[in-house]
Amino acid sequence: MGKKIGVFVCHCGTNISATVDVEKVAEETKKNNPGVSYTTTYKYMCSDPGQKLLRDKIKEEGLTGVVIAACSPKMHEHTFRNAAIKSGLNPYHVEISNIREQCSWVHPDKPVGTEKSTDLVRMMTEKVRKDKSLKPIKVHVTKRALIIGGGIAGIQAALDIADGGHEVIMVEREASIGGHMAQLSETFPTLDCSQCIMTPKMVEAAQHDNITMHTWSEIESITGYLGNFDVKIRKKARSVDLDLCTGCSSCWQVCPCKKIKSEFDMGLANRTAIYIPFPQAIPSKPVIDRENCILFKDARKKNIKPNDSKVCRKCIDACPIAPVKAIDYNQEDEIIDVKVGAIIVATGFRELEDGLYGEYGGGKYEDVITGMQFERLASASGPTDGKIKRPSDGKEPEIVVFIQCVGSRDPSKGCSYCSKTCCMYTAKHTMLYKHKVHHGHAFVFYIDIRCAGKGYEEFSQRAIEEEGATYLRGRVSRVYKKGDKLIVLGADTLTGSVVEIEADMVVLASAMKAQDDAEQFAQKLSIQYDKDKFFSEMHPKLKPVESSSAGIFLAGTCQGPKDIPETVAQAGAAASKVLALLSSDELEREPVVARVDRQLPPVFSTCIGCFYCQKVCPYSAIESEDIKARDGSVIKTVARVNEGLCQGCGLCAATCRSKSIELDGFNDEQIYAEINAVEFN
Amino acid sequence: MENIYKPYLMNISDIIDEAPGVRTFRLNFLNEDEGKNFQFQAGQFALYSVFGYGESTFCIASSPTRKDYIECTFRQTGRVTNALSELNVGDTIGFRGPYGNVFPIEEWEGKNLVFVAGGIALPPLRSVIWNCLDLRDKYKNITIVYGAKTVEDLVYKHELKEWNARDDVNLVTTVDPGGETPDWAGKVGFVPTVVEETAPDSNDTIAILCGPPIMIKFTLPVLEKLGFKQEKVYTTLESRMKCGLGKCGRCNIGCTYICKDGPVFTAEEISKMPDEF
Amino acid sequence: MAEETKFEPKIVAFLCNWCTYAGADLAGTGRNQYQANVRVIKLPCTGGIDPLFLIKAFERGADGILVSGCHPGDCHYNSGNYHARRRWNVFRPLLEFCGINPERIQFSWISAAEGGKWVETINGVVDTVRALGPFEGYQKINTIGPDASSESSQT
Amino acid sequence: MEKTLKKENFNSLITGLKDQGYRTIAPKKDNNLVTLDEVQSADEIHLDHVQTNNSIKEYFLPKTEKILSYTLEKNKVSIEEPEGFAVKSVVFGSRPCDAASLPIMDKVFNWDCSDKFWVERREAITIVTIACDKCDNYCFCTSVGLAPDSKEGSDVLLTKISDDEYLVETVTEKGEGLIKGLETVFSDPVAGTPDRQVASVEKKFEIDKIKPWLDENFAHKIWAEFSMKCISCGACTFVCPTCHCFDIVDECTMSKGDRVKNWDGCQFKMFTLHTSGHNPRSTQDQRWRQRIMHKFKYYVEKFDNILCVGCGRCSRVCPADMNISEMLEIIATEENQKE
Amino acid sequence: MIEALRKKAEELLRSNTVDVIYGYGEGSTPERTRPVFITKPEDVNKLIWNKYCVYNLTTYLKRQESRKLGKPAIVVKGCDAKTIVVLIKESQIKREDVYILGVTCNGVGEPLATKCKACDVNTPRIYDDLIGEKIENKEIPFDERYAELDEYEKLSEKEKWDFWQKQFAKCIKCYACSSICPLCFCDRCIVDKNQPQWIDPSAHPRGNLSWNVTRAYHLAGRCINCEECQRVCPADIPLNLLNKKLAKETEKNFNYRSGYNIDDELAMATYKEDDNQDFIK
Repeated sequence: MGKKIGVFVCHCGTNISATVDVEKVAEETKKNNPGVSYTTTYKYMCSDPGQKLLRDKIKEEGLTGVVIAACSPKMHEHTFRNAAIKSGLNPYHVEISNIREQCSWVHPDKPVGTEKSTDLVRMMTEKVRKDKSLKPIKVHVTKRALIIGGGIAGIQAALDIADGGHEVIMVEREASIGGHMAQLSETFPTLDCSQCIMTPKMVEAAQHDNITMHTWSEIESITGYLGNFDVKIRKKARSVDLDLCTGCSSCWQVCPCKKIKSEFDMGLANRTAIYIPFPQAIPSKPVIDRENCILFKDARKKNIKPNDSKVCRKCIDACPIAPVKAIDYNQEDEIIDVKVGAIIVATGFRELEDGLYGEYGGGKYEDVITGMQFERLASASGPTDGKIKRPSDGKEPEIVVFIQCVGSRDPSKGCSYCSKTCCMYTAKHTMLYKHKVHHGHAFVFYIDIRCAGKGYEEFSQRAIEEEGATYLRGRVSRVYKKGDKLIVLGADTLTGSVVEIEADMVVLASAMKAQDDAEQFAQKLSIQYDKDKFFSEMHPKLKPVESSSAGIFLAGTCQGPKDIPETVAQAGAAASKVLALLSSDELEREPVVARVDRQLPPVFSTCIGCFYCQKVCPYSAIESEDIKARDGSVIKTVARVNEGLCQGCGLCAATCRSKSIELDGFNDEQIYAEINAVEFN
Repeated sequence: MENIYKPYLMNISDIIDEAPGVRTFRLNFLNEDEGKNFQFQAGQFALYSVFGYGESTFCIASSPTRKDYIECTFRQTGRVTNALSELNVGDTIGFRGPYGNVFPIEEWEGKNLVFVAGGIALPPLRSVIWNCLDLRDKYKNITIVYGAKTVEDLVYKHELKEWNARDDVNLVTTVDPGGETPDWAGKVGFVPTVVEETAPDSNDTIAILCGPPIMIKFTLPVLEKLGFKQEKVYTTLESRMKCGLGKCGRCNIGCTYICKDGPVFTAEEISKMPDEF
Repeated sequence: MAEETKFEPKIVAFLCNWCTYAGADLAGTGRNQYQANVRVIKLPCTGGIDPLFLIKAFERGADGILVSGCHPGDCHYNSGNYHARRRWNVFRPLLEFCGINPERIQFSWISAAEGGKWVETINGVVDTVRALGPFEGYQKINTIGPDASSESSQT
Repeated sequence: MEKTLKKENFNSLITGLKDQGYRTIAPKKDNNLVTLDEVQSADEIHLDHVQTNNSIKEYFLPKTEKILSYTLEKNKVSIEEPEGFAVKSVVFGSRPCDAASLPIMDKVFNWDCSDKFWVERREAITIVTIACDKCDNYCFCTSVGLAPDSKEGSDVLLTKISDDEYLVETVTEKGEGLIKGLETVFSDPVAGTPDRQVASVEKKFEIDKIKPWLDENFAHKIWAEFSMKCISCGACTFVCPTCHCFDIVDECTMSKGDRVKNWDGCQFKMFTLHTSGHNPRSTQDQRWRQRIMHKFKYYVEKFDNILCVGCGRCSRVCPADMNISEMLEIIATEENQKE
Repeated sequence: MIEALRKKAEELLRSNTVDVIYGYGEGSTPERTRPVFITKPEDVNKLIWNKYCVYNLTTYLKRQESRKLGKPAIVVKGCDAKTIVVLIKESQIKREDVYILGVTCNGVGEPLATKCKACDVNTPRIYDDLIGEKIENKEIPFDERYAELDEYEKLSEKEKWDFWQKQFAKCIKCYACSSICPLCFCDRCIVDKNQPQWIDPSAHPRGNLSWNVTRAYHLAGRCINCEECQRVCPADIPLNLLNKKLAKETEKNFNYRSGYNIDDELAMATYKEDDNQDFIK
């Protein structure tokens, strides 16, 4: 049969009917609109009886299309489409005419509202005439997750998913997992030892049957879509065979290059060229720093294979593994392919480079250090075994000035945001300092003290009141060296006086920044990032752990500054999303996807293959397809939409000059019908 | 002066879904006088229009012996047929016709008839089949060979049943291999093969053939093999048409205008046309 | 008589689903009144708006058109509004070159939170177009004379 | 009836026609082109040209014309017939070749049933032709049985006899009526044999040779060879005074619409494309062959006329310099060689 | 130059480097040339080169009939060569599938074509072989290149509308403009799409406006200013003005010139975050 459209005009109590004559709208619609065979009004369409009315009438009247004139589609489109399904009508034959938010509530004049409502309903009945049945797109799910980043966020998420019974692939670009949390001394507000809580988790992750770990590895590329991502992982040449190596330490003990700044210790200590980043590293197996190793330098200079260099072979000679040594100088990067169904991005942050603050002597004076450096100084496993010594001469500093908001909240340094953790960690630093240097004095320059967290305010107050840190409200204008002292010039805005402190050490509470390569990385994943290059969540309130790409989730500081509990919570949330996703064999997706024209031979497709659509597609959802003759020769190359990747924006359709690609649910005929029904003439 | 492009207005009085995308309309003249004066013969076609979408050409599928209405069967393929399929009983369409020549059924009197149709090409023959069946006494044996891709694609399923039940019609239905259902009682195979198996003696027999080009191409040699002379084989051609009146200039094959000189041709006539179908 | 001459502009608005449409909803939720001259067509993204849509809206009698979507950087689809902006950067001058007042096609970025901006914008468009008067050029070509060819249209 | 017309009287002629309710269409200069267009006064008329850009066809078969209008209400269609399309007019100063196209096309538009839009315009329009006093390389009327001063299709024929005077010969009663109604404008013919200034158009081929060759050579490599440079635009068919193919389309809003007849052309790929995707003339050689065959074989067989008046417009406008007379010359030569 | 061209053409055909030469041949009058398709070495004398070689022969790269002749060598002027860049960028041909016989050119047409008046590609920017003495390509300032538009841009809104309405009224919808355009290569043009019919097919003012605006818009960021549309228009509509206007806007707003650099991203398939948005409220 032809189209039979039912129109249901909702009173919404009096929300609509007070300013729109709903009876008249129904009447006019029935009288004038082609294809409309049934109209009615109802007090509350969204109520159970309202939905029942819809379901009953679809059946009784044999409706092939439905328009609900009611509130915004954002409210109840889903409700009514589901009701239609129950009556056997394809839900994509149901359209909503928004006569509440965009009519009755904004136009108090009843004749005006009635006229506009009638128009809005007509536009929708015309669209419904062109609606096509759409089937939800079923996507197969690969039950395996990828976690990018092996810090606390990644480890937490990995453990949660692995415990949930699914395989996890973890990729960490450093030689060990652990991330920033492994570097911390104690954690606020409890002052428990960071490594003491972190290391067991690292071990657990390493030993978990469901977790495969790739350290010293990076993501080469990610293609595919929700449920079916194809991931290429670059395993960077470690020069050490992880299977053979026992981590016996023989090699790094003999390494002659001993003056390389340790990244883990924030440059406060040195390491060798073959090294493990820190004693508790996982895997506890070394890597050769090819930049600094003299053998590799020599090989590069002579343009020979590393193994052919004879400059220094101390580590390989020292390696007790036989007959094949665990060290392989000629090892090359390896690309491995994995298929996963979901991805959690937990790539963390980096600390703002201190050099940015020349006026504070950052990067210039050894004794002006960053928060992370202080963490290493205060750490029992750090370069000073937890003793607070200043880097320049190892003296115990008696006056330490902590400067907060270094970078943070300072648009001129590129960080207009608050790094959220610094107030707390500075308070912690003052305490740690006072615990270790009892006679020392801590000054803190701050703008505001932000301690919004359970036990945070109390913790901060303790630093001031019990531990005697002097908090000065104001900015530091300059730090300069005078003898072996650092003169800190600042303002105390509360007293309105200029403050000059002769300090032994200055600690900058440097901002948390997005990783340097965050932008390129986001593009690799087709996820959005914000102005500060932190990855964007899908919705700031309601979808805080989803990225803008389906199947990719965010955890931890890659999404924005966070402290540990928040990071762990978000990691858990992301993991639970992934677990939900991996719980079914197939996923159903909204079928609002683009479609490239296909026809019978000899036309095949009106697409001419200029691939503008491919170039504008934000999701790389357009592929090229060769249409071949029986003999295998290519007749034409045309575009094809990968339904799994397509998110239904319609960019391709608007870009296509011949309109050979259209968006289901918003196809050309539907849009044309709507415009046509505006009917001003 | 009369406007030759002005259509009759017709009311859709019934709609039958025949097969996926294929639908039959029963049409009645809105103006009863026009209806009374209207006459056509089997084989003729018309232009059906949905106002706002344009005109589309297809045959009249009902028999001239049934005078109260006109029926047409169409498949949804283009702008107009898609618009037609949105219509309901009670809606109005335009109808321009009848146009073209006719099947010479008087000449066929006293002869055996074999109708061969494939897929959506049964409608063009339905008119003439019913016409002959309604004048059943005038013809000898009547055989109908009808094939489609799948069982679902067969059109006029009720009438096929009716013809099958009649003992004065020999109906052979077939579907392409793979198109059969478990309870399919007809044949499985392509039309040309089935024709070869089931066609009656060519002696004193007229063959009327309609189907997609590929079917025609392979059936004609079969008929020839069976001894059918070219002038005893009739078919009806279709083409893109706009006016139906021999003016718009696109339906010609050589100097033959399908809309005026056709659509009914014998295989002999077709063999003389240039190869530009 | 004065009644008859009062001109009420007809405005078609093409809105993206995620930002401006939601912004217009918000204006409703806040009961912020505005002029009723607008008919909204919702699309997933401004990036999905083909200039043909605008031409068709004029052909169907619109006196003015508003195209509105997410602010730069806010696009639900990452870059849809950026591509849209490129398009309008060339399409708008083209229409202007052909003698169509660019004020008849307006563009805005209105977020889901900017109900107020929606009201302002739509009132602004209506007022501007009201001041411009009916789109006579298009009205003329929308009505085809008895002889549809150029013979009659030229005069 | 014979008269003369002084150039200086053109103005009184146009005014006279206007007074009698005629619309006058005449060659008019528009930028680079001379087109047949409506004129209000004789000043606008431009006669120093070989050929107008557009053909006279446009006034009988407009590039687009309403054949129906309708209003749509739910379940109700009301048809209105177009009126006022046949405007009483004079085409002044068209070329004999253009005029000759009209009786040729009368045949197709009256074949079996009459197209009132053509017929009523034919009745309403009087053709006053001016014989060509010059020609160009593209002109080949003499090769298709016409001449620069042919009278076919004209109601009145004007021939230049001096720089400022034309000989006026009425061809039809309609023409005679027109002249009689405006007697004051015309003078009596000069005594003796007037000096008819008529262009001499070179005869390029024997038209008799064309059809016999076409009858035999439906499949010939020349179709592909000659049409290789063709870009399938419809310019040749649209400027041609005898190409009459058209399309019928509906254009409508929700509440009202028109059914419109538009020029269409056999050179377009879409022209014969079936909705199934099948296209009987899918390649350019087939379409080019169709054009030549239609003009010089099919139309002859059907209506006993060739469908070409040798105006040369198609060759002038062809973006790829396809020259129809060149093609016909080749055909005629081939046919000759056969003999 | 002609001799060099013929010699090279002969060589290419004899060595089977290419199957066909798309070149210029003598036309029906001395002031015209016409496209020729040379497939045999002995026919190379049909090739000519003179100031009447206005055509952009790259349009034959889109036509199935000429494509069937095999791999072409194509005679291109500097302006025409830009087309090939776009065709490659838009996946219509591969660089290796066409042999480019670039000719240096000091302008074509009599009188000189408008496109030649601010020419900065006397020597093609892309070619396999260069015929003729290399001419140093000039840098021409932005304003000079678009000077032609000035008098039209100056017009008032109403004058513009009236001017274009008058021009479009002449349109007969023969589509010669898009048929000749080497970059209008769609299998099915948007005007031929009838579900829905975005552009009225009739040649009335409404249909003509939509068509001409859409045609121009579809060439935005693509048109290489060969002016073929304008040359072939039987109604003499100054179509290239529209194209040129769009080229100007594309260059002004996106700093993009079509056909100049094969590595540039196609202007209408990319964006910059800081694209102009002065007109957006």
